Amino acid sequence: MSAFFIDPFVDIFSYPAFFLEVLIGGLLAGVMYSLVALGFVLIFKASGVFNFAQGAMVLFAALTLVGLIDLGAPVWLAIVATIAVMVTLAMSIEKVVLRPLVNQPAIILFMATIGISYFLDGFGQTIWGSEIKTLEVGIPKSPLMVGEVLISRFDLFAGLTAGVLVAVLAIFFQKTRVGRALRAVADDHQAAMSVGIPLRTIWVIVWSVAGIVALVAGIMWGSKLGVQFSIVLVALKALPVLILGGFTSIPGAIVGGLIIGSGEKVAEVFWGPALGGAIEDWFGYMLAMLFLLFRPQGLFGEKIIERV
Amino acid sequence: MHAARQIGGPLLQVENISLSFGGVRALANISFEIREHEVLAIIGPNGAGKSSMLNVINGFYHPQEGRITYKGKTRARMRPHQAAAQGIARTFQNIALFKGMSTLDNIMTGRLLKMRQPFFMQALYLGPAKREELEHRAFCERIIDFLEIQAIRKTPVGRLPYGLQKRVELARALAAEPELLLLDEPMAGMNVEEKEDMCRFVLDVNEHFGTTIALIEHDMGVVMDISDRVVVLDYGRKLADGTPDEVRADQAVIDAYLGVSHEETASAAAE
Amino acid sequence: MIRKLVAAALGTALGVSALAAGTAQAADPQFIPSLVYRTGPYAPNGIPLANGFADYFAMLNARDGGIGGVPLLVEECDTAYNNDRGVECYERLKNKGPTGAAVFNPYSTGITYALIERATADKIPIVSMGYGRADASDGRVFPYVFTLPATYWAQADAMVTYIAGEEGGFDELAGKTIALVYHDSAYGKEPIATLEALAERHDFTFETFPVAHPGLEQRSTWLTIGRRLRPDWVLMWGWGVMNSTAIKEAAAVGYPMDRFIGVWWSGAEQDVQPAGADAVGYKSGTFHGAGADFPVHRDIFTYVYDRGQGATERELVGEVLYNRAMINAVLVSEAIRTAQAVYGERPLTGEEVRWGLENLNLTQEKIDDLGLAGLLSPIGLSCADHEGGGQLRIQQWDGEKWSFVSDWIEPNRDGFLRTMYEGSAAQYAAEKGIAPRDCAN
Amino acid sequence: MFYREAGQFKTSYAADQAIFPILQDRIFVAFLLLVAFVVVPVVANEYWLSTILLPFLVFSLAAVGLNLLTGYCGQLSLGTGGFMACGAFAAYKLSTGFPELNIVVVMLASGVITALVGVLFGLPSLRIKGFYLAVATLAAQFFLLWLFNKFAWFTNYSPSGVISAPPRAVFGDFFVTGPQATPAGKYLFALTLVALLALAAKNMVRCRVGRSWMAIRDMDIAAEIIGIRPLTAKLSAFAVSSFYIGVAGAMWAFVYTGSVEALAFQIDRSFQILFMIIIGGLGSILGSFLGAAFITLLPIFLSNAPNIFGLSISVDTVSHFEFMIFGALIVFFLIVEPHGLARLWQIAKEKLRLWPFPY
Repeated sequence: MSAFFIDPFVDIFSYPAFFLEVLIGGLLAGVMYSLVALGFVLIFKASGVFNFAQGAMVLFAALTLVGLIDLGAPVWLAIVATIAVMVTLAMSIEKVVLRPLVNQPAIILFMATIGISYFLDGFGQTIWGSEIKTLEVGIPKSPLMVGEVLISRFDLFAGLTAGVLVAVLAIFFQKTRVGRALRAVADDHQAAMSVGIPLRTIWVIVWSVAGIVALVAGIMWGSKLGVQFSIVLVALKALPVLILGGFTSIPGAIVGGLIIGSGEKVAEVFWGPALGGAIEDWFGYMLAMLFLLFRPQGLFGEKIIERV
Repeated sequence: MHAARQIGGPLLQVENISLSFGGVRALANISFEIREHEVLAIIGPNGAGKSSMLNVINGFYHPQEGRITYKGKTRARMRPHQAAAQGIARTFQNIALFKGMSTLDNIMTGRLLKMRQPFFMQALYLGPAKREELEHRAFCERIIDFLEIQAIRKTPVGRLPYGLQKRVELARALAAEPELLLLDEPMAGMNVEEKEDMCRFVLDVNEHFGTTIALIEHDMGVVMDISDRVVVLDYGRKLADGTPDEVRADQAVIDAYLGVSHEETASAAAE
Repeated sequence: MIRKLVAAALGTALGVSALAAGTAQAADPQFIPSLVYRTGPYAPNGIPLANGFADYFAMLNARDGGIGGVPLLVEECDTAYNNDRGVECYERLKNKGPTGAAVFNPYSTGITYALIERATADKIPIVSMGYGRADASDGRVFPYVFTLPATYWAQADAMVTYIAGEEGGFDELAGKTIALVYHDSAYGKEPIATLEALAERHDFTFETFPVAHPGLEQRSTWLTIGRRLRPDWVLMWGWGVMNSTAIKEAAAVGYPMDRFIGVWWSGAEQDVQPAGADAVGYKSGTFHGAGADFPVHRDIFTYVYDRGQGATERELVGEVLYNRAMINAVLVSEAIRTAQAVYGERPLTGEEVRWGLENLNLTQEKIDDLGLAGLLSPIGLSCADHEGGGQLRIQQWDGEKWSFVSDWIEPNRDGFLRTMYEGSAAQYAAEKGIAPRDCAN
Repeated sequence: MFYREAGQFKTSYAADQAIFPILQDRIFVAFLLLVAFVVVPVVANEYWLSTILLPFLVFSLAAVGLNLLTGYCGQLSLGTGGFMACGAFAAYKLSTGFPELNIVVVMLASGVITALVGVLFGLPSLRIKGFYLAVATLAAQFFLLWLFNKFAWFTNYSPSGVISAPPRAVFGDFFVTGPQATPAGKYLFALTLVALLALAAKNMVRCRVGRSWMAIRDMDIAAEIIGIRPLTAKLSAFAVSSFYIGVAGAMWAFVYTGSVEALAFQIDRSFQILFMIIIGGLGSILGSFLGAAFITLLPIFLSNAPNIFGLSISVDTVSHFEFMIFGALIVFFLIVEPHGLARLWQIAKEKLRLWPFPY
């Protein structure tokens, strides 16, 4: 009992610098989850589709990028070409999958995105192969010491990227015409259509934006892990972030990431030993679930009002 | 007119009910009673709080103030399924049928509370469970005959036209053999023939089964024809309460219906 | 529509596929199934394994016309490292060829577990080379399972022996701390019992750090190890993406690479290359050498690659995992050769191949003849001993290639590991109601 | 021509309430059962029995279980793998702890244990709905696997964390687990269990309990107002569903593979079973079987296809194509018939009713 209720706190107070390291490491790791969760949020917000293929899109973007770089393209050109590929992908998905399934129940669209996810996994690997590939885009990796506290430069960079990404998305949503249209769609499909915004265009745009977000996530995770099949599994780390933050909230994805990331790292390091370790896999989900019991719509999700 | 039945004492009393949603007052200090075996109409303009009133009676909304006495017992805060268990059934303004199920299954679902066989017997579908199913099937068939919906017995309700859906909803409520039946705009959106049919059903139910009925209706002709008493709500307050003739003569009611007071400002939140 | 889709897909596949190694369809070949995973999360490791296995048999067919004049028919089946697909592959391939499958090499601890009962019932041997159940080394309880040349328990023991050597003797281990970072699965848990026993014997502190599958996130583990516990040595039982992630995270917290030793499944090019410069100095256990400079590779180049029939690119021949599967192929073919000496030069049944495995005796002389000098230590199996007494070495990554940093280490089998094998196997036999064979005669 | 119900009049509600009210259907089902119980064990070879039919049966049972929860009660769950693991480990603990216990009792008891666990993880469904609930059920998935992997007690302290089924017989020496069991014996055991449980499921969904689930699925507020307690309805759906999935997990470990570790029940398994019920048809017992058949057979067909057509394609290309075709087919089916194979079957029957005279 004391191993669970007392020792971890004793530990935290006896090694404050270490606790800080774990906390910061967790927060930054959480940002990496947020990068993936953002893609989910964008699509859910604009089309109500729970896009399970986001993980596959991250892998596909990373594979395409690294494949093009290996073919000899300069990094900037490869990135531009990959963005073009992701936009094409968005257009094909809209045409082949979403359009025929319009007005179907949410679960059918959800299953369709799982289908997309299988297809992309196979397609990406058919073209680019299954070998592990190294992605090097010049992100610093050496650790940084702030006093006694060790911080990973790579993670700082990732956090910065996520911050910039969110800022860009915020500007895109608040200031541009297309962005405002997207917000309108999110609020009310009928209303959006009645002011003359073609829903299909909106879907293509939002899936393209999600594709570009996937590319950013793919660059970060690819640099961290090497580009390989396992990258699709990071989607599973993003899901608790998604429900904690609320399916429809961009700030929710970031705050959710920070909470899940720091929560699971602190839990693993200080409470893991009492439970036998490797608890971070489910800890995020449990945390998110308990949280939902008190707030069923997530941290920033829209409140659900029931009426007859 | 209703010679066969005997209007009795109060079945349900509503006293000083107030209900608000986040500062918006939907019902203010409302009191009235529903007497045994009568047909009571609740009328009022849009946003008057009629549906909220029904929601309070069957436990879906919990009023901040006031109390409800049902069959002589003052009711504490309760859940809708408890209200159903005590014999209150209802239909809805926007049809709330189970769209994935057939007409028959919808009606059988209404009869759920009367079914007692334990879960295991149902899984085995043996002896008592099978007998129970068939007994209740027979009962539901009587309702089907009564409401003249034999032909759509096995049709998924999602495919039925609006008028028939309303009828199936009534059938589902009747299947529970309720003592108090709440009907929320049973004739809304119907043409004249359909309305006539529905009126006939409502009166027949009242007469044959002695069911107490409280209904919300906009069509004044219908209301005045079929109800024993009328309660008029406006903007969350009670304006009047009495027989159709008394209500018709009430000045406040006339004002409200002519729209001279505050009808435009009535909040839609309560509906 | 389905048919059209499939047909279209097959048409495309036909167009792009140039890889398929069309093995000679001569009369009465020896059928050798090859369970591979060229796809799925572990494909980066599975691909070189599959290639090494395929190339050696292709070389035997091309150079010698098979074994003892019997051509070898190899068929791959992709398991994607997935247990039920592994079982499906097994069932599909076990009756192929004139005499059925000679031997199965599942390349997955999970699939090995799933096949043990089936293969025993079907009388087909399983060679789980450097994976699977360590206690299957007891041939009396597991007549059809082989663990040559060494088990995880032997690996763990050899690692501790190596550490003792570095520290200046077993006495110096007292008071030291050794941490184990492991894949939280059947595979990763294998060495724990051995290391616990050794910790007690040599009085060092032993700490375990499970990493949840698939091992993408190890920040908390490595912060604890690198910043807090600071153990003297870290051992790792990792697999796939977990390995390179661990190396990077270890570097990120400043843990010295030369005190970080992985199991042989954490010591391939695929594990260190993604970590880049971080991995320089990282060590791993192994039971064979790396590189393509051995005589056997010369034959593979001459008879397979020069004829354009190689399974991969020339430069990738000689990678750690390539060599490992190639050695697996050597062991299988030598077992077949051994059995042919008794049963005649014809396709053999699984049961006959099992006899060949139990009587396999690779002396140093024979190893030299096979062109494997320096690549492998001598092995000799018996009815009771299915491990064969293989020796182990430690290798180190210098940023370019793996090279040995220790001599061959003899795991402490007699009186230690062997007792543990027998104890564990006896428990299995009791649970399963198996009467162990009598190996006395 | 042959599939006519004309002239078949129902004279009692009992006849009308039957599972197969039409004579031809009854004949067809009787024929199917005859083939499944008598012809298949004699004719099918070991490969078919142990790598196609056994997993098909196990998957069907799990799919029926998930369909009760998701298809009938509308609660989307991604925790199927975790519940299967729960059944598998419960069966292992029961059969090794009480060796004299009959294997049938072990199977059912492990289902009951899983049902209890299912109720526990179903509790959030009272507050959480839709995709939020789906993601929350992943908590069950990850937590349960971690639990079985972590605590050696569940595996009887086996050093590796792998459990393997002890040999057990239904009666006499009719072994259905362990090395003595023949594929045909295992198949018959699984078939009997699955057929009976499927019948029970069918009975449940046409009785009170099934109607209360469907009412919750179609409109939970209305259901509550007509007297259905959401607590009872949702939790009973979680319990029954988990019971089925638990028995399926126990059969997976004991009858199909013979030995498993917790990792065999990863999240992929949950998705696989979800696919089955969506492809097969949500809210259909028959659909669960059709979906299971489709998802089990498709990959096997795809990976055997090159051999069947005499093509020689490298295995990785085949596997990648398998992924692509599998994904494409799922999308294709969802577009063509979002209500799944069961609906296609129904439409085919309606066509057949008129054949050869078109409208």
